[in-house]
Amino acid sequence: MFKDHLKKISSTAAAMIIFSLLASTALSISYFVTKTPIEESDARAKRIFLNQVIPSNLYDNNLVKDTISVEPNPLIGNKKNIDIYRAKKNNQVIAVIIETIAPDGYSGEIKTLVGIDQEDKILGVRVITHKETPGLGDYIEIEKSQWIKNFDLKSLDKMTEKEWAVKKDGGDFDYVSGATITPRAVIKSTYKSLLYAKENKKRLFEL
Amino acid sequence: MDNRSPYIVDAPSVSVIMFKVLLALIPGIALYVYAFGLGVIVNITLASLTVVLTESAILAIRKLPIKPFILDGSGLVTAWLLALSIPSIAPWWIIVLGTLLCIIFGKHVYGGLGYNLFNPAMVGYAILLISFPSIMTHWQIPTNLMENHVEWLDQIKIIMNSHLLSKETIDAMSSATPLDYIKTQLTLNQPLNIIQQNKIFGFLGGSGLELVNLGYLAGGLYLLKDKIISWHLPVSFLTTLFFTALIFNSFSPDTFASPLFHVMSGGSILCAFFIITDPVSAPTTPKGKIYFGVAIALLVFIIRIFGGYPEGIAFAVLFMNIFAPLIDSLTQPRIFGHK
Amino acid sequence: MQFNNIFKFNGGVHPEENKSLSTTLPIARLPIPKKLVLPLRQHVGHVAKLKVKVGDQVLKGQIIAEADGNISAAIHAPTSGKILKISEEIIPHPSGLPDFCITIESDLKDKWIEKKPIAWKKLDSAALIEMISSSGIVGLGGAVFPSHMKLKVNQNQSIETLVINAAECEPFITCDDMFMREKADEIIQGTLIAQSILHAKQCVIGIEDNKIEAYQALKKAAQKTSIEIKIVPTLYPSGDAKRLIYLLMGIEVPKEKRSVDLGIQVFNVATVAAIYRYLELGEPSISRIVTITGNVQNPQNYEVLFGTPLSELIKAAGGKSNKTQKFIMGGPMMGFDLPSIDVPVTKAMNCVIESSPELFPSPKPVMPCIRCARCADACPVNLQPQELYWFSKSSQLEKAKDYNLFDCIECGCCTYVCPSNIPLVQFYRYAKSEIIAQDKAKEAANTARERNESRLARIEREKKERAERHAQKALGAQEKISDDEKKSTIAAAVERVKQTQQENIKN
Amino acid sequence: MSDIKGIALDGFWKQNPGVVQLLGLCPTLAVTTSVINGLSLGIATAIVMALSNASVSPIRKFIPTEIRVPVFILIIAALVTVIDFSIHAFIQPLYKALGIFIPLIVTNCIVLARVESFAAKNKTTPSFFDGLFMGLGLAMVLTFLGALRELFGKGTLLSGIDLILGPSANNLVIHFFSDYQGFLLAILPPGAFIGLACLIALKNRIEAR
Amino acid sequence: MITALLVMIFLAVVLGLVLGYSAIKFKVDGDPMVARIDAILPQTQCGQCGYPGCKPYANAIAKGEADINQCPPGGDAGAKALAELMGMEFKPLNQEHGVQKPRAVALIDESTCIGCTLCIQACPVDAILGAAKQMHTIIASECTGCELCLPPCPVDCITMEPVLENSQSWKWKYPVYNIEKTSKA
Repeated sequence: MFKDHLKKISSTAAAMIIFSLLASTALSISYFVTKTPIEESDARAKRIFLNQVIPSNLYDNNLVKDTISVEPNPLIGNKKNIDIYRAKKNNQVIAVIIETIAPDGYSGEIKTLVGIDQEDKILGVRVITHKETPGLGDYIEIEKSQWIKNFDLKSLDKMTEKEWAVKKDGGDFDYVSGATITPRAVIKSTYKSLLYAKENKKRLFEL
Repeated sequence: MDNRSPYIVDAPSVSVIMFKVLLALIPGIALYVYAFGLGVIVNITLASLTVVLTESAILAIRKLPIKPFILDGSGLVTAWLLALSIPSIAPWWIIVLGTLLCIIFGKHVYGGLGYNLFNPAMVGYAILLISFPSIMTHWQIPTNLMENHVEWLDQIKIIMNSHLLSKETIDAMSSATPLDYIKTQLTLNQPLNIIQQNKIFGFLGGSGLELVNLGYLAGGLYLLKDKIISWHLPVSFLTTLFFTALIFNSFSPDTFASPLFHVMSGGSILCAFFIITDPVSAPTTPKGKIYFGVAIALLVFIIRIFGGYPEGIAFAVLFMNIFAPLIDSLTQPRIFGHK
Repeated sequence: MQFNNIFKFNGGVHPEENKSLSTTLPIARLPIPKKLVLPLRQHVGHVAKLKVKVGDQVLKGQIIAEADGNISAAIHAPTSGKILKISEEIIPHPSGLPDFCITIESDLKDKWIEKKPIAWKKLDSAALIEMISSSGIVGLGGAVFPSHMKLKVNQNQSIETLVINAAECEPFITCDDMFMREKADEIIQGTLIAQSILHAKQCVIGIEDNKIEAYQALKKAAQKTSIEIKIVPTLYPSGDAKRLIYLLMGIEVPKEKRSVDLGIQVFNVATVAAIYRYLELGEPSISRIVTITGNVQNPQNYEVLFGTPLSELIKAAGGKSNKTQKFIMGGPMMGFDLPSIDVPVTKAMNCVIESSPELFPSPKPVMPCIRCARCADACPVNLQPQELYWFSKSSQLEKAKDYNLFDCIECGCCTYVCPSNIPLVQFYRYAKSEIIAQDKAKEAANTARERNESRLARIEREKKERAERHAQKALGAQEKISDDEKKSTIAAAVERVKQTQQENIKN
Repeated sequence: MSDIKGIALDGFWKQNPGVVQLLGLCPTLAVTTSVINGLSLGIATAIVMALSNASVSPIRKFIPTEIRVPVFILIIAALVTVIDFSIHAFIQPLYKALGIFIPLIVTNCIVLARVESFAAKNKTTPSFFDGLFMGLGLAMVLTFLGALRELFGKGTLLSGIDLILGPSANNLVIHFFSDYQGFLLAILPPGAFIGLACLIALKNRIEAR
Repeated sequence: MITALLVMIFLAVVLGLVLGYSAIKFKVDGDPMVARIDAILPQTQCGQCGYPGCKPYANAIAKGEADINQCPPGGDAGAKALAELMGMEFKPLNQEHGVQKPRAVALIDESTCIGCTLCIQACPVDAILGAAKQMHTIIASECTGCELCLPPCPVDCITMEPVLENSQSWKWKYPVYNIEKTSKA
């Protein structure tokens, strides 16, 4: 009796082992086959995204790989070290891409990428993630509206601090009526990241 | 042979009940017109027309008699409640679409009068709010606060042709509701007493809105007196809302509005007497009604303070509607002769 | 009016009373009809056993059918005459179906059999109950439960309180009211007899506050007794025994228990008077007071012999009126349509209402239930009629049972207040009778299954025995066969039996 | 041949996974915000189903009954991972759009249901076609639901086609209204439930005739 | 890579052992389904379904050998209840096995009966009383109306009497108040 049971139990176990070995083999093969293409396509995707913030014709380095790590700073709202991408042309840093966090969105944090050149001018801003009300606050996405392009080429020296606000508050930025919290948050965080870039110019832009 | 005892009845018909509810809404509507102009009347008219036409069409499709079901008045109650829930300057198609949604998705997909799981008006309202958040948060400011005087004809024009108006014009005559305003200003770390200095606040709730709410209150008391609704729902809802707000307010008066403000602003009064008292989608046992009212009040408070929307009545009511059958089955009263 | 020590139950309704219609004239006596039809089943329990055959001459008060077992009641000839036939006749029942009846052709002499009053004071309760069991007395309030059974008390029970039900809460009905006004003495006497048989320590009469004259008559008659008369507010259905007990004493009779278990027994006023008449005067139960009211010329109460065709009563009240559509037996809350005006007056018939469209308008269109719970507010049993309706309507009978359908007393309060005009009680009646029928069918199926199984077992056993006998015989023929072979033969036989069994199953 | 026809009829209509069996509701509801999303996840699922049915069927007699479910899951999971890798490697934008839902095909009940109820009892060829047609049936529902939601929600069709065919395909996107407000509900999760309910109702309605 | 493989193998061993063990440990004996099906069947024991009684038919249904619509006394309602229990689609009663008839009980014409006991042997519920060469009687309350006693009777003295409704067995009917009807009235 006991022997029968043992036999049955061990046979099921053996079958399981055989099938899992087969599956593992299949997985290993496909893993090795797709490994390089996956890496390439991931890098390509990241580059495409970063190119929205800094046009690709401005730099000649491998943007995805060329980063420096910075510590937490209230101006960019990060809570742990993050990487800042640096765009170089002829071995000169011409612009950086900073990931900033606006903590005061309508329903939580808004993460953006801000591209800033060495003259404290914004090259481009894109939203990475947000939780704003669909249809109300989500016009900060490039897929939904062109609003985010308002930031292009804006800089600290051409505008007073007061102008870094929505029109309703006497500022320079357009907004969708009824939803002012979201643009306010993005404007504020972008403004602060400019301040950050200015303060840390040496570190960010020197090799 | 028709062995149908009892042979005598003494009850107001469904129509009478529903028309009394409509009657009870009139003081609130009158004050609405007084404070905000005729926009709401346009909306009510549009909603009523839509409801009659749509419901007739659906009843015809379903091969049901049209007259008794139109005259039962339940469709009109839904239409009026929806019209009172949306901003009075919303474009005309909002109320028409909303009423359509109420009648189709709130009522007839479940089988029509008496079978709907959810409060039909709130179904329509929630769909509108989710789908058109921008329009649904543009509330008209009371006429006496407007910088340029608005004739009633202008209001109709706005409702009928809102897409022709510039954003500035709309902004000039609309604002967030007091609840919404508090919520957004609080995120900017403003203390409450500064926030409430804005002109849109009145002595109890929102300027103008508090008057309308008093009108609803009068209508609600009439319904209570006439035994159209039972006391359990409004009392449990309002006291829970009041005391929850009181507790939070006493801990931190700078971030939590006063209990009276919570009761007198937003749709609290309308909700207490007209929305949660919809018999079809609410529990039927006395105890169940109390639990229902308490739960909705807590949810409303939670959504108002912590949620993504400034007002939580529609979602709270819809959410609790799901539980109404469960509440009913758990709160069966003790039967005569049972332990 | 002040109500002292009254315990109000939840719910209840107060329909328009319409009682004054039939209280203007005193109780009249209906002349003896030519023909009387007496159904054998006029009570709860077993059908009475026939004691006469066609052609027999009977005297007034003679037993013509006797009680069959304990829960049953005798039937007496209401007047003297000849047994005309014993056949199926239409009876006053909501089904409109016929049942077995004795038809007596009266000789108009109305000759009494020898009346034998009983010296009840000298007899003990057991003997009295035995005697009352042949009195034919049943609950005259409408429940028609054999009265002697209610007077019988088990050893482990003792009756504390005797409640006399004088509430008569249904609109239109005034038979008890008029009876109390005119025969208060008989009622009080009967009450005292019942109290002494039951050895009840106290006795309360509960009467609604709309019967002041009756109250005063009772009060006067009860002056020198310890009987307490309590006035209860007029509210339907306070005449329901369990409701009345609660009103008077604040005691709820638990589910599946009877009031007797709590030491309370309830009798209707007319029932105790009938007991009095039987014991003191020797008159069995052969007549009752019937209210005829509604759309009749002369609404009035009549003393009517059982078996009298309803048409006689209608004639006495002025005949059928123009707009009369139908006749209702009982009150407007719990009554039912009579299948014909030829039905006989029975022990259960307390009231007949001629119905006209003005009196009882035809029902308004039925709308869907909006769950307003007015019915739940009106339910005197605290049920949830809207849920019961939902389950009954969709034939979810188990669910209906779970929601205590069988606690429903079918008083009709829920339907009375329904804004959607839903015939709620009809649905409960349907569900109840469906459940009962299904339970009966289930029981029958179970019996059939058991009988089938025992039959199969028997056949198998017989087969086995036969096989063993065969094996035994084979054994006897070949004595030299070794033990091993014996075993194998038996095994083979058993195997064969098994095989045949299997084949049987396969077939 | 008629056998395969019957299988196809089952997959597309009679036993359609999306509107009859109501299996695989998670992707049905979650990814159908546009035609392209619905169609591509549908096709991915169909491929997994065809392959898993085809690979389980020939070895069905060697799998002990006690462990058949884990073995099926193992096979399905391996196939899904392979597909996940491939999409990630070669159609990166689509991989981003469909996100977690590709690995989640493993948990899609319809895949296991077909393996268990069909492939484990039938020969390889019919099993392959069963998986394929069931998958395509699901893909059909996903596409239809996606179209419905996209049309009502955004007023477009085929938006996001560039994810698959590259940016040049952008002019294939059909815009129905020039100035459409957008009916957000259709795009949001509740819209998926309502849309699916309408599809089921429609199917039952046609069936009832 | 090696770790991944080891994890897979470890999982395979554990799963295989656990499942193999539970297959032995939690083996289900008997079939409670049969009893539940049998409870739905009307217990007429008439054999019209093609099986020698209700229990064998229940067995066959549980095994999937018989269809759910072969019981004429159960009728469509019975088939519906069975379909619900089995999670199958409802099928109307298969007419090949007979049609549903109103309930009836057998009645022996006692003047014709010759006392052959053939009907007694045929009765599945022992509802016929009598002995050889003596008159037989049917216990009406036990008769299921299966009609199995009809064919064996050599003198055709058994008839089926339909059970009629009387005031005791009468049921309240389902109230039908159609809104269309009443609104016109």
